Amino acid sequence: MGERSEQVITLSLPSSMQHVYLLDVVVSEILKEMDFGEDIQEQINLAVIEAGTNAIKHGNKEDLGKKATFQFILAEDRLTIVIEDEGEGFARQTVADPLDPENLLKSSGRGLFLMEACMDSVTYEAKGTIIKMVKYKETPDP
Amino acid sequence: MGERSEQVITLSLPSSMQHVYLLDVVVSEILKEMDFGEDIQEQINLAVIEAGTNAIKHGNKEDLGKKATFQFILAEDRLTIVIEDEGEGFARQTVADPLDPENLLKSSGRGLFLMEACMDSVTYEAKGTIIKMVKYKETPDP
Amino acid sequence: MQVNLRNKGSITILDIAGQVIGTDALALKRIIDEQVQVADNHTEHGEDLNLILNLERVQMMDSSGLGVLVAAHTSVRRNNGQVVLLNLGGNVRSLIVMAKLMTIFDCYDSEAEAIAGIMKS
Amino acid sequence: MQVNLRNKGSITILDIAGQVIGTDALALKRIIDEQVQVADNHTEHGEDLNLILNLERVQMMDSSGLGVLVAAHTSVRRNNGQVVLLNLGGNVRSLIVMAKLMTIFDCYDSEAEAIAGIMKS
Ligand SMILES: Nc1ncnc2c1ncn2[C@@H]1O[C@H](COP(=O)(O)OP(=O)(O)O)[C@@H](O)[C@H]1O
Ligand SMILES: Nc1ncnc2c1ncn2[C@@H]1O[C@H](COP(=O)(O)OP(=O)(O)O)[C@@H](O)[C@H]1O
Repeated sequence: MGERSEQVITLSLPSSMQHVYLLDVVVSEILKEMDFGEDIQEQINLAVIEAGTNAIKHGNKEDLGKKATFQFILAEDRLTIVIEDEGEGFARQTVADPLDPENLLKSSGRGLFLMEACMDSVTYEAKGTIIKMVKYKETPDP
Repeated sequence: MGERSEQVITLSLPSSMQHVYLLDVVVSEILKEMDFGEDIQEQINLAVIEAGTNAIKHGNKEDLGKKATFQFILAEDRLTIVIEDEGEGFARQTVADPLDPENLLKSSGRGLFLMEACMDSVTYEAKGTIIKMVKYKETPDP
Repeated sequence: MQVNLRNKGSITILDIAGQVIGTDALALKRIIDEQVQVADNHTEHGEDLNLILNLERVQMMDSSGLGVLVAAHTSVRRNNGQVVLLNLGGNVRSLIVMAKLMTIFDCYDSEAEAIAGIMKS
Repeated sequence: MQVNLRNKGSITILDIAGQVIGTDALALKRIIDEQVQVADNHTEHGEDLNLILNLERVQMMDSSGLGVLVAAHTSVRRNNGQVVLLNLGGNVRSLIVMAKLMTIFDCYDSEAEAIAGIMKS
């Protein structure tokens, strides 16, 4: 359902943190076009900023010659966002749990957790250089 | 000069007029990042909207399966914007002059004229399916 | 884009705000066409259509927006009325100047002057 | 992001507005570090550093912004002071709740309460 009306918007950025704001306005405008509620919009925005920041910083190590690419796949019932970097990837399971009391006072390590908390599904592909996130308009059928 | 610090941002859109607003926010944010004056920002914004509208409407005939692609090449001294559509192109010289008194009361035909008026250079490539526009930060050296 | 319609006597005032580009230009054209339609139906009773387009809060306009202004001018003239422009901001003004359309539109900086201008002609 | 610094007695209040993400989070960290630095230099004279972060006008915060709050908490504690949060909007509050950081920060809804809270401890 909705496959036929899928629209794909692609944004590709040089790996500089200065462009995170551009990413933010693109996501905000796409979410305005779709019919997500305001709270959901903020969650998606946050997840994309986290994933974009990771792609630029950890993946591409802010090498301006490397690109972070964002695909927004707009369907009637959901938004799928695919983030790809040109880095070496990482293993999700090796990342420490930021909610573990011994990690609570660390100043980093909450990005993946927040992404996963904000989206309906987050999957890691191609060794972690591709992250696919989905948010449904309403709770998906069981 | 400035070649080494060139950054390329790419946006690709399905050919629906609804996405023209996304194009507008992207351009606005890029212009904010660069150091163009406010008036110049408005001129560039207008030129990109005109070119984007033409690519979507005249080039791709609002076929959602076809993409309009925008490359923003940020250099220290200038912004280059390359707009590409998947249409059949057109010959610039066959388009009537909108300033000709007999055309003044026509409700269309002013897009290319405004693009050319707002940018420092506009060139048509690949039969008119690729338009390259340049705006310098200051008047280019003679 | 937001459009607010008001009447001052026989004059219809459109307060237009936001961006008049793309699909919004089309929407504005539809609103104006509707006014023309209404006037057409009343013309037998001798009513003219006069429009003031208040562009004060228009942030951006492109060639399709400009095309809507020109089309409005043409169709309203056919109804023995006129379209005048109110409160042109810098952007819109330079757009109209560039397109050499200053000769076609009377432009005013206050609503009272715009109304007086229409009454005189 | 805009940050405004004010002093109320020995308490420093940072009114933060806009987006605390990306490079702006870094900028905020630098501003707070500077305050810590200044306090460090004064500590010999027995001055503590107490910070109120007024987040009322923060539109968005990401994990790096959150990291700055936590880092501020840690370095200010080292100076015998505390960081308290003022006027958490819905977004920021749910971010802090999600990250289980409510136990670390005292949060207040008015400046007077925040100041009283610091004075008491
Ligand atoms: N795109 C990526 N490429 C490589 N490593 C990544 C990527 N995303 C996340 N990581 C790794 O996962 C760790 C945790 O990421 P995250 O939860 O976002 O916290 P933080 O970015 O604050 O470290 C990072 O420190 C990094 O080692
Ligand atoms: N990307 C394009 N592909 C095909 N034809 C185009 C393209 N851009 C412009 N044209 C042609 O040039 C004409 C003039 O364009 P323009 O000056 O923008 O005015 P308008 O779009 O109002 O017709 C169009 O009507 C169209 O025939």
